[in-house]
Amino acid sequence: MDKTHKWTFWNREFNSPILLASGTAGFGLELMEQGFLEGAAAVISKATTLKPRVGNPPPRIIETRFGLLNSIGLANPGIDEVLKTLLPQAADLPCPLIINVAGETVEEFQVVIERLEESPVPFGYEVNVSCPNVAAGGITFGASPEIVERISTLVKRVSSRPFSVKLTPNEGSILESAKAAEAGGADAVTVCNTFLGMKVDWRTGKALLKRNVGGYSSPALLPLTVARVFITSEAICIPVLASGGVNRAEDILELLAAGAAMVQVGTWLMRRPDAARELREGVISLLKEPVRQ
Amino acid sequence: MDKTHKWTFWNREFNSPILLASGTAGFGLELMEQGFLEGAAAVISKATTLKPRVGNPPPRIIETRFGLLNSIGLANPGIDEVLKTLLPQAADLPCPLIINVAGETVEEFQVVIERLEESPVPFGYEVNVSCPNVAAGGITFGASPEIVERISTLVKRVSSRPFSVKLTPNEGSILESAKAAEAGGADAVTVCNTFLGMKVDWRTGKALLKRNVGGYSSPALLPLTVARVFITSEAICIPVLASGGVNRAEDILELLAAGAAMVQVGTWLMRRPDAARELREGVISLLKEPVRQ
Amino acid sequence: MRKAKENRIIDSDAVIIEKKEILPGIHRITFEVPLPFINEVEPGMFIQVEVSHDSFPVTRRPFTISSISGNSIEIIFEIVGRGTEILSETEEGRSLRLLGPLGRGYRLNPGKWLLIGGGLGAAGFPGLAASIDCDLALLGAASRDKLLIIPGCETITITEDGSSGRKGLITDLLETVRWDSFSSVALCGPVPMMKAVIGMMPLPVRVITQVSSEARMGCGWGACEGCSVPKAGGGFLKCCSDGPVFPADSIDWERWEGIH
Amino acid sequence: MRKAKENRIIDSDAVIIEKKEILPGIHRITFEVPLPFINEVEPGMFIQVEVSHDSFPVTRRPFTISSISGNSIEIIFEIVGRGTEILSETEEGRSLRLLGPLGRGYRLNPGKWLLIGGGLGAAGFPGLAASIDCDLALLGAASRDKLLIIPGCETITITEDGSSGRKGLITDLLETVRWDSFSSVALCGPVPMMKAVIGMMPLPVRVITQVSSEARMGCGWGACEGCSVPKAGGGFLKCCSDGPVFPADSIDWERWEGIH
Ligand SMILES: Cc1cc2nc3c(=O)[nH]c(=O)nc-3n(C[C@H](O)[C@H](O)[C@H](O)COP(=O)(O)OP(=O)(O)OC[C@H]3O[C@@H](n4cnc5c(N)ncnc54)[C@H](O)[C@@H]3O)c2cc1C
Ligand SMILES: Cc1cc2nc3c(=O)[nH]c(=O)nc-3n(C[C@H](O)[C@H](O)[C@H](O)COP(=O)(O)OP(=O)(O)OC[C@H]3O[C@@H](n4cnc5c(N)ncnc54)[C@H](O)[C@@H]3O)c2cc1C
Ligand SMILES: Cc1cc2nc3c(=O)[nH]c(=O)nc-3n(C[C@H](O)[C@H](O)[C@H](O)COP(=O)(O)O)c2cc1C
Ligand SMILES: Cc1cc2nc3c(=O)[nH]c(=O)nc-3n(C[C@H](O)[C@H](O)[C@H](O)COP(=O)(O)O)c2cc1C
Ligand code: FES
Ligand code: FES
Repeated sequence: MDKTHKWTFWNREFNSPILLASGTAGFGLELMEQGFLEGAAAVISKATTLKPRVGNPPPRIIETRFGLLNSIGLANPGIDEVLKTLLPQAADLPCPLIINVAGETVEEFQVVIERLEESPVPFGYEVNVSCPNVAAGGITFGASPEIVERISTLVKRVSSRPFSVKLTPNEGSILESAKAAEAGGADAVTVCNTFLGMKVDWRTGKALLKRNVGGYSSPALLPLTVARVFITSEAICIPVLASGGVNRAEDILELLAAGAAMVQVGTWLMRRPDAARELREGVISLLKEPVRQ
Repeated sequence: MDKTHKWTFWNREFNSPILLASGTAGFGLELMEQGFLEGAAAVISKATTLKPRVGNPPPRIIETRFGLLNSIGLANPGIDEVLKTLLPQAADLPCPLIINVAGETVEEFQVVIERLEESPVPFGYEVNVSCPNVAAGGITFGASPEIVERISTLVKRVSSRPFSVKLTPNEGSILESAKAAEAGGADAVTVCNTFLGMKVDWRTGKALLKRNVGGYSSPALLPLTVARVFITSEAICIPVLASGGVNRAEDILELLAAGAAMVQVGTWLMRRPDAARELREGVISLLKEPVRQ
Repeated sequence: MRKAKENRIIDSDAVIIEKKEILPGIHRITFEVPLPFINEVEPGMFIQVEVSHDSFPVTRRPFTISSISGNSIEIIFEIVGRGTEILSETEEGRSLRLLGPLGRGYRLNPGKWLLIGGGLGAAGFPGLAASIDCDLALLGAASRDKLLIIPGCETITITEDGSSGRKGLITDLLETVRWDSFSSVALCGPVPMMKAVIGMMPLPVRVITQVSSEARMGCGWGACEGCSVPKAGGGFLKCCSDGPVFPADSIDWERWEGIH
Repeated sequence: MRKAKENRIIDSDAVIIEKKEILPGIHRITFEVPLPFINEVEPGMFIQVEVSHDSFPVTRRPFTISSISGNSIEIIFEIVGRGTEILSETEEGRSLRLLGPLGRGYRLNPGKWLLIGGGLGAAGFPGLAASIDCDLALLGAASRDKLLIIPGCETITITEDGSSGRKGLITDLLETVRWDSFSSVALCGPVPMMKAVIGMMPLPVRVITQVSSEARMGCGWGACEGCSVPKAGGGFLKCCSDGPVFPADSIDWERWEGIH
């Protein structure tokens, strides 16, 4: 760990190891306006897709006993609107913006990133392969190393900027997918995303989410992220961006020790909009602590 | 849900939906001696392998903030000793015993079950395909539907008793593996097992477990089990035995509502040796409650 | 944080200066808040209360700002689950983190107002009534135990068990309402109740009706897309930053199921 | 639950009748327990305490039964983490669930005993000393603040900072020990300390030495294989049901790292 409290990522030096995770920070605009971006190395945007998506029917957020289920459905205004309205506003952000990209077909990722190249704003991209591959019967892209490699290759071809491939913990092998992303030319992998989860009301027998299953996040999942960050970072040379379960400064240091280059904070940001500042301060002060026996 | 408070599984009727999960109840002997098996429909034994296994170097249990990591390493005395000493003692159990079987090769499962057929004691088997396939470079058997089907077919061939295939949530597709187990002739699937987890001491950079990663269990993982039970039980006709995250009567009812035939309790049994009695009572009293608006 | 450039949102620890069970199971908490906070509050806005000092429950809980004074705000809430239970047990003198004020409140149009509230839907009415010309409030509840009081506003009540006012549902009160005597209507309550009320309104009244909505929330400040309310014409509104108060005709009443 | 057929294990709520910080950071808790429980206790056995009424921490925490009276048992513990912290904060009059008595205690051989304890390793010695002919106790600790008292047993102390007895490590006391005057030795403390002590013992003394071991525990009653202590000749012993007290020569001292 860098004793000078600098973290280098994609050739840039940051005074914080914290990235704000996709889907929990919008495009950073709301946080910027309230001065809540202090302490964040970069913001990762809500998923951007080719066409606008209204998202899933409510409820979209269900709190469980020890975590959160979400079923947002990648709601976003689509690439045209993102380019026209959101990115120009995001030019004022006090930190870089990474655009998270999703698609329903392998080609959609490439097309969206080609379009994003029109804007000077993005610092890089995060390619979310945890979504269902509509062309292949709904199987998650990320479940197949071949498809992960193919998407990485296609994105690499059109992107002048670095990109991370955001892997899924739910299907396939995260290790093989990480290697495939690297082989395809990815500049990082994000490990990982929400876990498939569900809540059923036993009295009615009904699922609380309309689509039955959703993405589950919880501070209790941290050990799952640590394991996956460790396994992937041992096997590949590109940086690993950790995502999942962080709500304390210690969690960030643990993920960095496990092999992460940078650490994302998602769910906890919804609880604490100034999480980046608070957690960064915690990290720095822990690093300054005299070594205990 | 059966209003008479009976649960039928493998042609037997039980007055409880609770199974004691493999690895947390030994062979049921210690619990029997203390009268702690009341409320359990059946006990699932610690993994049994062909040769004795001393297990992994300590520490084998690490408690994390919101869960438990284990690295037992399938420690067991091997099939000879199980047949000679443990099963004869287990003949006195007040409930049926299901023998959990693990192997390092596809054939080992078959051989161990062939041997178990010598004993009159087992009610059935649980085939743990979450362990690494030594012959195939350590990839988990359960990651490949082909191998799951092959193991199921081999076991079916020698087994006069019903068996469940215990799937892994860590690699591959649990849905495809469940279908493969059914295709191979399995009489149930267990969904699922511990999740790959890890804890690192950030001050030293070292993993707390000698093998770095271990199996993570936590009440916070319940929604992950609910989702996987729902997905698999929708797709197959054989019963699904739920395992993961149960520590309340409500959790059992939720898993039954999600599609489970029976529900296992593991980690919580280590906390509460009389968990079966307590949880069964909780289930019955919730079922008796007048329906609320 | 939607209208952030105009509207400053504050996240700070606020001391509970009073906590009172005003009706069985219904509590009122008065928080001391800084002046800049007070200056930003408009009737209908809400706060996100961090009910836990712990990891769980993970998200905050949203509550309408019920009334405002020089240095404090009040919320009125019913215990319905874990978060509200923890909140009801937090002692006077302790502080909790509040994020707010959040969302868009009522357009405070001039002219006479009619308030229609079901149960705790009326929680925001005291603050609203203090800022408008409130001519009449119609309040319905299961029983008198669940009926809030709207100071300074003539109120007609109806209860399901007849323990206060007529016995019946709020819709039973609407038959005799002289709609044309009001220039604004505020409506808040459970979605099935609001649907019934909207169904009975003459069309021109819908246009002058503002609805205070609820949705399960993640962030509360517009970032997570969690708090959807179906929008007339398709798509969704964000309860937290497009609302929670909406013109009645901007909502797709057909698709809206509310919270259950 | 190993010797269950002889030994009844009880899981019941036990009232804390006294809680005292006997040394800085070191607490003693006295639990009221039923007679059948008392009847089963032997020196060196332990209990699994359910420190949480909640889901976390998930497992119980093991503590040696430090002493026994007519209707109560005592534990003495140091705050080292979350579980012991919760325990130290639990108030007198509250009850906690205890599982026990667990494990195999000391073989209470006749003849003179030497007790060698490092830090809280001596926690089990009061109960042991009451059941044997205790001739001498050698106790080492970081400072006098961490030194326990063994009633009714002549005690020589040594501390790292010299605040009680000589300044040094327990091994410094061993040089002058007349090993042949004892027919049993009890040893308990951190593994590195115990390794050093074992290393200085004449071989015949090792054979009469019983070691009280520690391991991270899951169940505490022999079912989970979590609590391994390396066994002389290969494989592992279960701390909870084969031990926690072992003959010194049944342990593979080479492979044993203890808890860190
Ligand atoms: C803008 C807004 C303003 C609100 N103002 C008030 C108020 O002034 N007084 C008041 O009593 N309540 C108000 N609510 C509802 C209040 O937020 C919920 O009752 C509370 O979040 C439930 O938390 P819980 O942990 O106790 O319940 P949980 O245990 O989480 O759930 C119990 C039940 O509460 C309901 N619920 C859960 N989350 C929400 C939510 N985000 N919004 C509404 N209902 C929910 C569901 O029916 C659920 O089944 C408001 C909600 C919103 C969105
Ligand atoms: C048979 C037995 C008898 C014991 N008797 C006593 C006693 O009489 N007095 C006393 O103070 N302590 C005793 N211990 C140790 C005591 O159990 C631990 O200190 C306690 O479990 C730590 O819990 P925690 O939640 O505070 O620590 P955690 O937060 O879980 O961990 C903090 C540190 O405590 C240590 N630790 C964790 N788990 C264990 C464990 N199961 N056993 C030993 N150390 C552990 C580790 O070094 C860890 O890093 C005994 C342990 C065993 C196995
Ligand atoms: C409400 C919500 C919305 C999310 N939306 C997206 C998304 O659009 N794209 C994406 O790649 N990940 C999305 N995620 C996943 C998060 O970015 C993050 O990877 C995950 O929540 C785990 O991290 P956490 O535990 O810090 O929340 C979303 C998560 C939540 C809770
Ligand atoms: C200490 C421990 C040992 C285990 N050993 C085995 C085993 O030998 N074979 C097996 O199939 N599963 C084993 N498991 C997994 C459990 O049977 C169970 O599937 C898992 O812990 C999830 O359920 P839970 O949340 O109720 O613990 C073990 C789990 C624990 C905690
Ligand atoms: S609650 Fe997050 S956008 Fe409204
Ligand atoms: S702690 Fe489970 S076997 Fe010893």
